[in-house]
Amino acid sequence: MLRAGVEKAVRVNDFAIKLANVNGTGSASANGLLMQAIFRMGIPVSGKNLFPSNIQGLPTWYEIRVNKDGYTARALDYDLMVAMNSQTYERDIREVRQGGYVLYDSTWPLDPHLHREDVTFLGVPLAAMCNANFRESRERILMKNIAYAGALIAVLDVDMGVVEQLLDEKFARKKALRESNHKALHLGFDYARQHFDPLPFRLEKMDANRDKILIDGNTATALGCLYAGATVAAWYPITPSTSVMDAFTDFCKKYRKDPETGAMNCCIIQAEDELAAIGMVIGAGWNGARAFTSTSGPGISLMNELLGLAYYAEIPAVVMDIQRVGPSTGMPTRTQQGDLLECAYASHGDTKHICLYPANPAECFEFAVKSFDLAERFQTPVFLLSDLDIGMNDWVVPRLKWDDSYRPDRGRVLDAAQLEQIQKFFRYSPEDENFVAARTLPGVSSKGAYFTRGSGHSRTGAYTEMPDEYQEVVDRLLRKHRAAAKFVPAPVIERRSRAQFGVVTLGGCDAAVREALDVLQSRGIAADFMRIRAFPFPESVEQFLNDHEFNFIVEQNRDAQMKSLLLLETGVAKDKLRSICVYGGFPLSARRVTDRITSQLGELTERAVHS
Amino acid sequence: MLRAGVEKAVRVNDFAIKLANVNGTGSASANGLLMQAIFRMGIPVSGKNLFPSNIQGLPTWYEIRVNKDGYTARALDYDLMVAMNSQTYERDIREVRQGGYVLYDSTWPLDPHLHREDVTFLGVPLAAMCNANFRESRERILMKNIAYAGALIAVLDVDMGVVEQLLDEKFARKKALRESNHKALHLGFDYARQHFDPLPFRLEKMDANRDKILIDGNTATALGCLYAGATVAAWYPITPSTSVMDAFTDFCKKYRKDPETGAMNCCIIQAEDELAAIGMVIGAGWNGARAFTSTSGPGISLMNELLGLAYYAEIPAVVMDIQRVGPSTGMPTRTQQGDLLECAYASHGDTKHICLYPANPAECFEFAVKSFDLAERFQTPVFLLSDLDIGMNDWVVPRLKWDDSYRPDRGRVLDAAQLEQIQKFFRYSPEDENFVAARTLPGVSSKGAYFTRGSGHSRTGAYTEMPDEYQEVVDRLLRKHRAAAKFVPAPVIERRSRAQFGVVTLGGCDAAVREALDVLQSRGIAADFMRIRAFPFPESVEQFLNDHEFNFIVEQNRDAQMKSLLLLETGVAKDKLRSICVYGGFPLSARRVTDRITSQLGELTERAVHS
Amino acid sequence: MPSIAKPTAIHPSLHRNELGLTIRDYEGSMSTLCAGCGHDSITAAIIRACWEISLAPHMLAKMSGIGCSSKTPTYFVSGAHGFNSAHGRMAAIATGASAANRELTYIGVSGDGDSLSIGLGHMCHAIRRNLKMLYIIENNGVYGLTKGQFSASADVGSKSKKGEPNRMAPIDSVALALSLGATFVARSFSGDKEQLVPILKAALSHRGFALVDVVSPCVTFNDHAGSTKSYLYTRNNMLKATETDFVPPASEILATIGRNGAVSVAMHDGSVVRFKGVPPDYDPTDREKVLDYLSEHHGKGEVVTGLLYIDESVPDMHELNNTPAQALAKISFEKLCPGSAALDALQEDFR
Amino acid sequence: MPSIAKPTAIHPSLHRNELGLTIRDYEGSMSTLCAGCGHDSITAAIIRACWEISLAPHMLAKMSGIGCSSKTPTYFVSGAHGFNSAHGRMAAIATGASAANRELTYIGVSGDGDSLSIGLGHMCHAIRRNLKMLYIIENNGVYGLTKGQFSASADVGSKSKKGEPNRMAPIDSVALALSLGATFVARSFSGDKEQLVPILKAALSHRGFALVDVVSPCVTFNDHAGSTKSYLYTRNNMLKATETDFVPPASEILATIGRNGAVSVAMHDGSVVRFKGVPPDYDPTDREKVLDYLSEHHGKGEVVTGLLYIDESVPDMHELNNTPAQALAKISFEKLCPGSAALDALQEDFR
Ligand SMILES: Cc1ncc(C[n+]2csc(CCOP(=O)(O)OP(=O)(O)O)c2C)c(N)n1
Ligand SMILES: Cc1ncc(C[n+]2csc(CCOP(=O)(O)OP(=O)(O)O)c2C)c(N)n1
Ligand code: SF4
Ligand code: SF4
Ligand SMILES: [Mg+2]
Ligand SMILES: [Mg+2]
Repeated sequence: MLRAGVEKAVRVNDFAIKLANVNGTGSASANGLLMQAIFRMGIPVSGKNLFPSNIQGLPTWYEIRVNKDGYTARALDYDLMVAMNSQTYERDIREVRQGGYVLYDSTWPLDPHLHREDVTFLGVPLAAMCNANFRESRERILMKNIAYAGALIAVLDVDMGVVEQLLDEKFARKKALRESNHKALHLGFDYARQHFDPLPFRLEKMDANRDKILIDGNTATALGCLYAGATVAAWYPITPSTSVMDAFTDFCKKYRKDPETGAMNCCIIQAEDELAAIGMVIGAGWNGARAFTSTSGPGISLMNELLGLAYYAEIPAVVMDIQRVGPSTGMPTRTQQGDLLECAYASHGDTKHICLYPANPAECFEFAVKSFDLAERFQTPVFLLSDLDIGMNDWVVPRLKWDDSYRPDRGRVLDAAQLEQIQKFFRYSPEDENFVAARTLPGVSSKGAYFTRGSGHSRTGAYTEMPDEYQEVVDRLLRKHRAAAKFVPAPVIERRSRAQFGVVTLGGCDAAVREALDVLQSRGIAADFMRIRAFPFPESVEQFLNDHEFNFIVEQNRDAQMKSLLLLETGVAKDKLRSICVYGGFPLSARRVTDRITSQLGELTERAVHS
Repeated sequence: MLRAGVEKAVRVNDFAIKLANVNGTGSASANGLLMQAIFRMGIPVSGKNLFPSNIQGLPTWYEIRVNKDGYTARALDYDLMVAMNSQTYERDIREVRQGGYVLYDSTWPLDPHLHREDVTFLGVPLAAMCNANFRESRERILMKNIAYAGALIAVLDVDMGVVEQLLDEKFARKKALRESNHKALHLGFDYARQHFDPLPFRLEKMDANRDKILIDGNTATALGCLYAGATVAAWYPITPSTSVMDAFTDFCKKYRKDPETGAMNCCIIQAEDELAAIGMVIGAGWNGARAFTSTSGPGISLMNELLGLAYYAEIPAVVMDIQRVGPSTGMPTRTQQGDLLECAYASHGDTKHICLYPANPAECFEFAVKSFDLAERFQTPVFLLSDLDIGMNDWVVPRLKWDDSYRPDRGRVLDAAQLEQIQKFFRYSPEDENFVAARTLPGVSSKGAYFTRGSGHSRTGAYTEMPDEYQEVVDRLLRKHRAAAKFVPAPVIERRSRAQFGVVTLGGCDAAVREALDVLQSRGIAADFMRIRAFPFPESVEQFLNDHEFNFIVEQNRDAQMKSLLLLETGVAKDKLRSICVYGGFPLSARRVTDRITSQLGELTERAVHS
Repeated sequence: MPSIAKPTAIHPSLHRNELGLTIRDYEGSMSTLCAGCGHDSITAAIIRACWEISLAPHMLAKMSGIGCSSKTPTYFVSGAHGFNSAHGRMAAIATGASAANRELTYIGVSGDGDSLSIGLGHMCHAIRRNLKMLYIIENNGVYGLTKGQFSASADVGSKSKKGEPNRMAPIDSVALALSLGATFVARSFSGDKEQLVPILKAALSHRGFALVDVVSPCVTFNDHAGSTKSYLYTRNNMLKATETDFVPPASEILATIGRNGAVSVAMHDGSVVRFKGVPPDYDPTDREKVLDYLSEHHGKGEVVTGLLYIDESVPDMHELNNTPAQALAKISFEKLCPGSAALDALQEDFR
Repeated sequence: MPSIAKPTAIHPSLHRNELGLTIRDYEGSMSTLCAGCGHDSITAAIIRACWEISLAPHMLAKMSGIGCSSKTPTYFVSGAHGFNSAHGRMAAIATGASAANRELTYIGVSGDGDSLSIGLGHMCHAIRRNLKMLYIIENNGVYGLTKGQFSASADVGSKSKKGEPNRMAPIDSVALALSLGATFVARSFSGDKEQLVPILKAALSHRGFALVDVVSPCVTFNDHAGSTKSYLYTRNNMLKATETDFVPPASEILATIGRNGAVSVAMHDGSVVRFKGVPPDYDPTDREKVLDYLSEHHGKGEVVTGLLYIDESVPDMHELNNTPAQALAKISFEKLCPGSAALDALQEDFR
């Protein structure tokens, strides 16, 4: 799957466009419509929503990349800019590639200083047309978006049938709106068809998406929780995690209403803060329910203390951390992988947690289920580290599958009958081969009663302040964490012949890194690929790293947090690990990776020459 | 300073005793009295209080080690056990070294199964004597302690004059109590003199403590805050940090009352929780006051979010973390160095903090002052990581010194005149050679007004969501943290001729590790010593590590947290670092270190032989 | 023997309750609190109440935070699971526990520090959710376990052991709870088991959140002259606004109107709380009147005790959430997982 | 131009106040809130109040948490330092700021989410400390910035945009504050600047903690039919219990007793708050009466507004702590450090 090196006269299904809007003006639905239409045309596509931490009036962008070969990481070169935000004209017009196009609202003339010789300006009198055709001011604003969508449909050859179908579905019960949309769409469409020549890039139907869906990671995560049988969810609203709980709530309404009693087989609690949210999850986990919270960095910080309690008292808890840019409030609507260390070692004292790193919504679904199994099997908090890019953007992924024979791994929980059979129950012994002891649930039998505490306790569960008794328990916890390495998702490894080094990444960097490796390969540089999917690290992780003279660790944070974890938690020598950190807050693109690898390789060669 | 290898007939000033009591019975003052008397006799001594997390009725121990050569780390071999707690008789009697002594209350006969052939039992009818001599039941209980102190004074040759003097001082204003104490003391003393032969170890006046004081780390820390000019202190009670604020409060009463107005030049706030406490410190730091909080692990966890705010918004804050055993509530009255990673990287997102690691109360004083200078110079949180052992035990340390020419380093703060001189003030630029930008304080001038935020900001201080602007600031923060390495306390390094390896430690492990190195030296194994005193690490830390084929890192936590920090934050190769972790909760003793080094060296040799 | 013997919560009675259990079956391990600590008396009252209402030990969940008070769940009903969690977080953890299993009875034991400082937000929100539980504040005006700092319930002018007066206005959990719409509010005194036991029984029958604030002197740090949370002060200033009888569901109810306008309140579970000796102008079901009464007597320095307010009409968290009668934790996986067919169907929405 | 123009807080007046400043000198940067957001009107009221009382911009410290409301300090008095801190922690940070520098005037702006959920404990304890500050809750019944979830101030039955009713009892900041002993409690409406401005001015003169809860409709998420925090609902159900005039210190006071039992309250700083049009049975200095009045009208679904309660007799945090009149941050180091001689002397105690 090499990327075509030579640009053809008309590029089919290989281009990127960017739409610059003002947030709160309703552009999202127009942009989503385009994205979905392209998806339905069977073409590999990705959409990245770059929105502000604000409700109305600030710049927002949407990027669509179409690529027949399936490279759908964020592009940096835009063939077409839809410039709808006069505040950002300057920057937006600058960003178009040489020979590219700018579509703008020509109701007002463009300031001459914005002009560029090397791009083509496509003026569409959007406001004028909409003002002429719609009466309400809100409608006029909204319909401008649909109108530019119409113009794009024309110039890009989007299948109008598909679009009309989508509008039919969307507005099945809102006829008037359907009307307006139709009208606006055709205003733009007709204008563009009349005024513009075909562009040198366009769309053509393919059949790449037959077994694909278009879904965001947070919805998929919620779906995973639903399917895993989670019944208790506690949360505090925070961008970009909120839509996990919104989706879970919607799914529960649909699937968790008891047909007989009408009762809801779930309890979703909007907590007073994140300290409470994790407390509720722990309380529910203690009581045997599958429980989770969803949050982002600031929430993780607040949960630190209780995460240590769950770790030490060995209570299952699942935390969905949809990462955003830190530190502090940071940039709530930008993406980053900045909580890797925080989650791996959350809380004071010696603690280590299980972390899963999905790369896309499909894995969000799969890992969400997995996280409950791991939390219950290992009686400990499990983090699913997603991020804003994965969580809030729509991704094209393979259809989700469900194995109806799946049964939750509840871990070692003694029921009344099992309790009957033992002499005496001790909470923290005996342990099994994974260093897990059986627990009991309240309400089952007095014989299983014990006192849960975050204070020093011995293997029997008794309060202790004695070094040896204390140590016995925390040493087992360490072994237990290590044992989990065999149960977490193994890394994805792809080897190439004559690979010169390894490139390691995680999470949402996947697509960009893969694309980068293909690009490098096309330049004669071959590298093996590994995507880490969990901590503790399975043995194969260390193996891969050791198999290569050196490895680049590509990640989205400033402090090389994954590289740090690898340093600390594998036996790999330092000089085998090199860092590539991209952390400005936008989704990763392949060029950032190729550039950095190339320049680091250059340095290496230079060093080799000089030494 | 080699430790005498051969035991003389009568060991003078070289023995260890342990006193086993029930807490809440007033034993602390008797034990402290003994300790202080020995100190006044000019003999190197240490006292370790091993007390429960409870107010009354649980086992508590006090250990006194006397060593003329100045080895005052915790001993593990007890020459004499004062067994006052029948609940722990069994364990306590077991702990006495062969040939040692047990002093117990012979009012009740000792259960025969407790008997040991190889120790001598010294029965003193303490309860009987006290019941006969005192009327009130509380007094009877309290005086039993003084009575056993009297017996010890007799058998150990404590200077009775010194003891009487101490009691005079202590009860200068409580005549009746002075009486009772005198009586009880002599009950025990007389009984012992009449009934027991001299022991094979005893005390003799020395002159080792002329320039020394007996002080606990928390008092010294508070004194440092006082001298540094801290005016705002906010805290939430938590063991073992509470006495920092208690001492600060007492010092303020004495030294901070304005002689003219009677006003208190300080504001000490008992906050509603640790989130509030750090918030208050940050608010005060923002406003230009030197402000601090004192807490322990659980508090640090709760402070995580706001620590990230202070880091990112660049606000000075000083946090005294008096570490105790984690995770979670853990063992509140046991010691550990378990918050090293938590503090170094506190908060979500990419963050790094300045940490100081005092080894004893003298350094607590010095570093407390230093922490304010660093916090203000680098406009960032600074942690002083003390622990329960340092903080709550009385240590013999050199007299504290104060340089009256000291002036606080307030860092870059522009006053009204300076503001006048500049064109326009931007909060985060220009930066100086340490990557610090000037700040302004509210209330000075509108020209310096800016908006402090934990959300994304550019170098000017303006809100941003743009990658480049964001990155410029966080990149500077990273450089700023590195720059601090030149300003933090350098490591203490001691080299020996023909050293075969390095031994590295931090904080309260100091005495035990030094003693261990002397012991090893006496066995022909020479090692260099380094005690790390701060993070970010000064260059000399890395230099030392690299200078040795390998280094043992001795620390008191399970997960080798200091070794981890060294791995991550220096260029040192992994195989140069070997870990020795002792983390049961009691202060470190030399034997633990020698044993572990010896066995690891054994393994190394074995491996070398087999390869 | 030289160690101090601790009062264990032992009751001589060998009577058996409906479950055939004696009161000793409701005891826990030996207390490690200071001899004379008020908390131990509350423990004894809890033991009695649980025994008297024939609570099945394994159907009880004992929740607490951190503090001397929070240690006490170890000292009662050792046949029940207990959770000594983290400082201030008990209400949140109990909320989650209840969400998972509403079939259990929840007794939370907290301190005035645990509840009114670090845990204040959680307690207020548990009240707001009307979480069904008995929430006891063992109120001693100080932080016992950390050695005697004033807590937020310390009264203005109350003196510390060193003699320094507290100067900040107290947070009165009773007034606070009433202002937040709490549905069961009581105050009692650890020294008055007669009053406390029926209150606890009523609280355990309450439909939602039952706050029972019990003045519980800390003999070690706050039982001196000058303290307003000492045994002496409380005894001297205690005003019993109400006295109650608890009549379990099965019993025959004789809803007599007593002398001073006694009232009976029918509980959601069919039991009845009978108020005896209620003052003429007092109506424990009228929030305003209760507030008026409290502030009037509070002004006089009186410690008003009794079951002060009760409202059985407000749905609890589970009712509000329309959860099933069975514990969510026990719902079979088959009912929870929509299965592959549903997933296939659903995914049509994602195209 | 296609972008939406934002209302900037511009006032045509070019009058100058005592400091010679026009109202424009009290403006901030352009609002980025939704057009029509209630918060912007409160910003305008703050601007006017600060201007009218001639507050020196650099002597103001603007504190906030996180939320749409918490963004607003950027939009007023750009000559003052501002601190947009972390969600829910504003009260704590303001406490520390005030501890360090009591010479400044503190205006805290918070939201109902910021104050009544995550920050509830801090707000309650700031009240308890009687921290001298103006604390504004811009109360819209929802979390604006995170897109419309119910907040703890949402009334029972108030409907979300999707039409779902809130079922949990609200936390009413006014009732809560009163029960905690707050010394200045007001409620107003962002749509009523006439009422709000004098309240803000009075609050800025108050001796301690001044809570001003302002109903401030969120046009984007909570201004629909069925919401009890909409413009329409608030206008229709607002009851002005009191109206006030603020008379600054220097002015001549004409303490006339108005028709409906008007009262004047002398403020600690010498200014006077004059209540006009107070209902006959209403006394803004009598906590009980205020509470009674509130609950009576609350029962009728009315939104009672006005400066509701005021007590100038309670010392603020600094008075309680006996701090000097000067900012602690400005005390010279020489006064703070006891010096080497004292250290030598002191160390005799450590031998
Ligand atoms: C996060 C955290 N902060 C502080 C502490 C220390 N601490 C333990 S108990 C306690 C207060 C106890 O007071 P209260 O709740 O009134 O209980 P009491 O001991 O008086 O019964 C504190 C501050 C802690 N355990 N955890
Ligand atoms: C610790 C933390 N949790 C959650 C958030 C997300 N968050 C930002 S604003 C907000 C609520 C805002 O509601 P409110 O205070 O009522 O302000 P409004 O926007 O309605 O004015 C939340 C939950 C956050 N920033 N920090
Ligand atoms: S310290 Fe006080 S509260 Fe704690 S056990 Fe002792 S008497 Fe009870
Ligand atoms: S979302 Fe609501 S609160 Fe936020 S700015 Fe818009 S209208 Fe105001
Ligand atoms: Mg208490
Ligand atoms: Mg709000």
